Amino acid sequence: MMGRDRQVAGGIRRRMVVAAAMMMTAAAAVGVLPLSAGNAAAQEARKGGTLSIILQPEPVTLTPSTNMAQPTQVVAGNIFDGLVAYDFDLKPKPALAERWEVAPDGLTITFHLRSGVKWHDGKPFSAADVKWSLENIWKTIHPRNKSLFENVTQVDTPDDSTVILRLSKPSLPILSVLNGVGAPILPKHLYEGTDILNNPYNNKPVGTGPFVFKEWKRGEYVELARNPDYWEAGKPYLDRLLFRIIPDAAARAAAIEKGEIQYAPYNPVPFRDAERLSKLPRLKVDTRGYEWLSPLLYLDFNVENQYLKDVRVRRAIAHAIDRAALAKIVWFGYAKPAISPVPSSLVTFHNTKLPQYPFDVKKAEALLDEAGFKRDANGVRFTLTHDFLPYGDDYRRTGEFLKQALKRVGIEVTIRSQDSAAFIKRVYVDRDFDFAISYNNAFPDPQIGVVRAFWSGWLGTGTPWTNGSGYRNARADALIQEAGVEGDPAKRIAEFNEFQDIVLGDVPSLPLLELNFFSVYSADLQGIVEQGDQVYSSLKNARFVDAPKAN
Amino acid sequence: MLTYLRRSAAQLVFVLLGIALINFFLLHLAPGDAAQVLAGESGAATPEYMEALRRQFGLDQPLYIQFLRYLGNLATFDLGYSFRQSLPVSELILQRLPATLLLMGTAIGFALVAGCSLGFLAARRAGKLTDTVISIVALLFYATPVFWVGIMLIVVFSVILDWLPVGGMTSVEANLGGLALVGDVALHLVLPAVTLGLFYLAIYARLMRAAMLEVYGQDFVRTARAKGVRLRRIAWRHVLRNALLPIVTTLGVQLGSILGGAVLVETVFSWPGLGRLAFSALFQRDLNLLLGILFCSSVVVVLVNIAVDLVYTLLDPRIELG
Amino acid sequence: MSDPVLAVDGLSIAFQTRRGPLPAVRDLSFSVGRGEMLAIVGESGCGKSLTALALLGLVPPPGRVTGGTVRLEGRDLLALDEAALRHVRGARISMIFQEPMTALNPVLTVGEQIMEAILEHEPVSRKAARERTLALLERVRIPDPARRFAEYPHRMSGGMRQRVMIAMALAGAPAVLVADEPTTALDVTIQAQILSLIDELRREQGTAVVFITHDLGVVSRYVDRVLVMYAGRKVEERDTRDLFADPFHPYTKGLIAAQPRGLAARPQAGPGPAGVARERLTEIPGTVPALAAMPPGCAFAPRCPLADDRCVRTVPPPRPAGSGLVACHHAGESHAI
Amino acid sequence: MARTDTASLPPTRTDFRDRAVGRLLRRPSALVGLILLAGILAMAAFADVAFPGDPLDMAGSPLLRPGDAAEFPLGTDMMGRDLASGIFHGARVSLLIGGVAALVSLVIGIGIGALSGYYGGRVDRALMRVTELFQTIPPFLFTLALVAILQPSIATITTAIGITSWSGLARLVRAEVLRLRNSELAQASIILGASDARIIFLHILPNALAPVIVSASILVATAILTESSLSFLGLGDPNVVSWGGMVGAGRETIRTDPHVAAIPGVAIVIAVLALNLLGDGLNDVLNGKGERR
Repeated sequence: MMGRDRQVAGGIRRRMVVAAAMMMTAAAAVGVLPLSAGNAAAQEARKGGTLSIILQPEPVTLTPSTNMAQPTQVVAGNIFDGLVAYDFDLKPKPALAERWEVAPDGLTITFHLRSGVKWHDGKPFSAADVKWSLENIWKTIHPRNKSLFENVTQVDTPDDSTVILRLSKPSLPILSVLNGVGAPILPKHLYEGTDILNNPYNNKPVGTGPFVFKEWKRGEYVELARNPDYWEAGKPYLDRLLFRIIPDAAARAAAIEKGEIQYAPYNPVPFRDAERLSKLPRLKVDTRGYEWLSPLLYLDFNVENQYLKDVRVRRAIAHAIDRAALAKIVWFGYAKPAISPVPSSLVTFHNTKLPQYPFDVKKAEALLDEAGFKRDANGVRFTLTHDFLPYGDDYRRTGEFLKQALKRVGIEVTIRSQDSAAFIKRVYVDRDFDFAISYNNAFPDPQIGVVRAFWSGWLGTGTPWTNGSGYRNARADALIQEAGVEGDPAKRIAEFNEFQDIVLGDVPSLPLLELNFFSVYSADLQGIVEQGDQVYSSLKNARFVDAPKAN
Repeated sequence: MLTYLRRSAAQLVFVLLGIALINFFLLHLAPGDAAQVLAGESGAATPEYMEALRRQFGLDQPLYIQFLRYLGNLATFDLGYSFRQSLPVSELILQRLPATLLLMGTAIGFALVAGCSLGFLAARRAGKLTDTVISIVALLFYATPVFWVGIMLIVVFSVILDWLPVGGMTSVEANLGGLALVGDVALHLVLPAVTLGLFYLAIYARLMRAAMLEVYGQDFVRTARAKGVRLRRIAWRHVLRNALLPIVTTLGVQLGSILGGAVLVETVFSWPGLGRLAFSALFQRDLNLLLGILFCSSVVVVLVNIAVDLVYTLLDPRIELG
Repeated sequence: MSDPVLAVDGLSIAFQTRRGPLPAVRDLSFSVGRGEMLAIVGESGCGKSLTALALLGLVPPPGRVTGGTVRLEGRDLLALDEAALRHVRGARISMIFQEPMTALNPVLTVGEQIMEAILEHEPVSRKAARERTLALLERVRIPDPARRFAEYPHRMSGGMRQRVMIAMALAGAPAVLVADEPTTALDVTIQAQILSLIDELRREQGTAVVFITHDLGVVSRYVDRVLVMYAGRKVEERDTRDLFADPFHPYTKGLIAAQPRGLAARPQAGPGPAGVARERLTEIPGTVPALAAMPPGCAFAPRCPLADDRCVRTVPPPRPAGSGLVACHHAGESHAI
Repeated sequence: MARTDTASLPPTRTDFRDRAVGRLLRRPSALVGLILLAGILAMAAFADVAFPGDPLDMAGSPLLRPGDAAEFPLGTDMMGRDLASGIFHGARVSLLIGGVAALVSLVIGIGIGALSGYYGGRVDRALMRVTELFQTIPPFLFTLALVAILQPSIATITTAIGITSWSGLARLVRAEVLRLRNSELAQASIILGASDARIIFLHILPNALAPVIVSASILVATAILTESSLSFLGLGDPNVVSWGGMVGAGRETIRTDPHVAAIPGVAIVIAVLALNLLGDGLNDVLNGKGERR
């Protein structure tokens, strides 16, 4: 069985070596020294080859300007470079920007761009592209960045390789979103004066990244090819990236297992299968590369609900949930209990001295009794309807877990199932729900992904993933506003600490788990996970390791 | 013939109107719209962004205007634009249609040939072991959920035996062309077509057996025997042809259901067909696309039914189109 | 009578049931000579059609021949296997059925169906078979045979279809033709035409005909001999003239009395398909006993005005009487009635 | 129709006088179907006795295999729920979904078929057009759309399956009614001035019952299958245990712990099989096909 697999893999690899050789012959014309196939095989890591990657679900568009959905970003990260990239500690490192300076008052940010970078269509990349993108995308239609960049009053480009942002008030989180998908830079020459939402290049993107868009066959695959003119010499290693769309989880597991797929980010298979695949010597399961996202699973209480408006009831529910068991049983250990809305991966902002709700059924019952909701003859205090995020069975099972947990303290839960359109409308638009599971990416700064769940300014706008609970707290609102324009990092930390203390005391929204996404990839790949925003970044460092073989 | 065609055309128009009406309003009853889905998937959104989306999708118009506009487009054979996918609906459908037709055609072909053969065999050996085995196997295929069969086939034939690919339609990474590509697609086609076909195989086998036995009981079979025709020839020439008639009728009726089954099979096997496209369009509230697909599938169903009627007249001289 | 072409001896047929065999035809013997026409007459359920099918080895399950011989030109058909039997059917003995609509395959042209009867038995070319088929169609007086050859059965009238059936039966020039109620489903005028066609063909070709019918009147003009069956047994077998002139068995008498016009072949007796409504003999009270409830003695006893103790207890054996046989304890006295 | 006397003579008349039930019980396949179905019904009836308590309760450690623990004879699923308890309680829900969906179908199908066949003419044409429409839209896709729009719950799933699966039945009933409307009995009632409803309900429908009963058994079976397919696509009701839902929940562990999906899958296969065997038997008996061998 194993032997057979190896042979098949060998067959594919032989084809890839031939393809690589042809590619290099072509590359010779543009000045790259061709290596013979024999020499390449002798190297430990070699150039060339096609990497098949799982893409799930099928993206809506391939340009990250308006769509923050995961599949779009996973592909786009290979096509578009950001000004910076983020290491595992979420510190920015140079990409299109070689250097940058933030003025001490936080009101000026200067980027020094790499020179000689070209768009995939051959046109030179310049500061004008950055300026145009900031003004027309980051500040306007980008779903997440608008508030971060709204204080940028002016963008100066003294020369082609310098961009200066001038702000009316400081906005420190800007430095946390400057990668290729957080602040995408689009080619001005292809977008200027067009309807950005409907620009045809949204689906055949032109970037500066290590891979060039070749084809998107809907329902089947997206194909990218090596960018021979990439600014980082010698990279990327791979000739081709094939993002294959495989909707069924069992089929994805089978494809990975068989070696038809060599890289699969973003929880491609059920946890139980991940456990199984991780034991295969040919495969690796890795939870690194998602640090930039910091996903948090939480429970939104509708604070207008007749029972849930009582903070004691919300606290009781918090005590009734065994988050460690939830992480273990439902999430198979690919999660850890969350104690704050600011995930622990945001080391600077995460506060450990906060009100806590340890698993304590007695305390929960006592709180409910105290709130006046006694058990009736059937042992039921009251009934709630639960809406789970319709993003798959893990969320459904989380709902089922909550149902059973709350039953133990006398709260009867009916689970309501619906698709995502209905869920969003119910929770964020109609607010016709009792309590719901949801998840948000926190990103490196609470300003980006955390505060939106608590700021009352979002109420009434019907915007997804914002303040679902209907929470209003003047002090919390004020802290959010202040931290947004605070130029002093230490002060910001203090403000966020107070914010965490308030919202965790009121628990309009209960942090449940910090999720660990995982990727599965073939053991003969190197350089697959190199940085903290890897899944949204490029595979320029990825390469096959050649196990020397007789054929 | 002319009246027949005219009637078919009238039927087609009625069916299409009905589908447009039912689906348009039904789908508008659905909570949430495409802008919300898109915003939801984005992981973040601003009210301004959502407003822009709605304007772009035409969702800011009153419902009846949206409907009239849609009908108007249809009249000019314009299926509209999928804002979500940023492509014209007709282009999206045309991209996927060949895959679906290939899958459905192969599955039906397989089901027909194998099902009728098994039914034929069972009827000729009625009451014997062969018949019992065939009948039981057919019932089992019939009773087993399609998706379950699909997953099991993948596990056995792709993962364990490693004979066939797990899913998809081509080995994209291999860059095949010409005859090699045809062979490659054929390899990818085997499992999904068999999975989809097995259920219908069971139906046809059962139907064929019953029809054959029914025909065997008819007077003209006795006549044929009385004139000394060989049993084998009776089976092939006299019984088979008459027994095919109900099969052909069923085929026409079931076509719609096969497309429904394709949703499951295409999902399990990552087959890039219309069924899956319709499924995702439904959840993404991509109404233009969903309507377009339902439309096209209805057109296909009606067209195939016309073809079935024509085949019927060939098989049964008693029937005349009119 | 010279050597009979078809000799049936002691034929017994039973239905196999869970509770054991139920005899439907018992100990039936008769023979037909070359060019002779024998009518087997009886009410519905008396076993006559079953007998007809048995002559070709076509008794349908759960029926089964349980005894006796059927000798066609000296060969016992019941001893032949299916393959050998097939060569006899349609070649040496053939059959026409009551319902010409359902007896023809609706999806094949009549020409094909007749040709099949030739091609299945003789190594002739399709062309030759076609020519012979056209001749046969001409023979059974189907106008414009070349056009009719390519016609489907549903385009033809009942009489025309029955002619096709006859042509098909004659294709192999058989020694014996079994006609199972061939005219029952037809209009009276057509009935007469078909009857005289059969009569004419047997005279020309010397084919022996076994004519099954429930309607004595229909056949009286054409047949040479009549065999009356009741509840699976032969009750009387006589030359036609004798039988009509002087029926011995009370059942035969009842049958003859049931004819609207007595002896003669019925003239035009009104429109519409005859037969069905008349199948039950209203002149004789009661009905044929069920197979499972067959009385131990004479099966006719429960309906017979002459029945006595003996009739109820023992089955009357057939004995010679006039030009044939009769099976009745009271056959001698019957004249007295 | 006139027949040769052999055709009318066979044993039906003399031998098998027994009622349909007796004949049904004598066919091995129908008998097996009946026994299986009775077993499933018994499981549904005694679920509370055999497995008191909530089948959704996370009673044991997750993913026990059958035989791992005595108190969980069939093992547990990902959430530690008792599979045996699920199978028993699920029998209720699955049969309920199957039965009610079939009932909805029957009501619509018989209604439309009867009206269409009885009144003919314009009513017939209009109703048949609607029927054609429902036959043209892929039924499963339609069911999916309805469930997605109405949001999955046991009630919406059942209704949606019922609404989308009546078209074949309507055609069948229409054909029967057409045939029976011209029967002597119905014609006599018309002459006697009986109301349409009376004629339809008293004289026509009872005589069209045989094929309807047969279709009903198949409809129940198909509904159970459809529910499992919906669950597979994630459109099940999470508040109740149904076999389809259990298969759906087990599909994630189909490679590692196949029993979680296989056990309810087998239950579905058995139920569908039983209903089909029964339907086949009923078909033969009610259509007077007698013993065919």
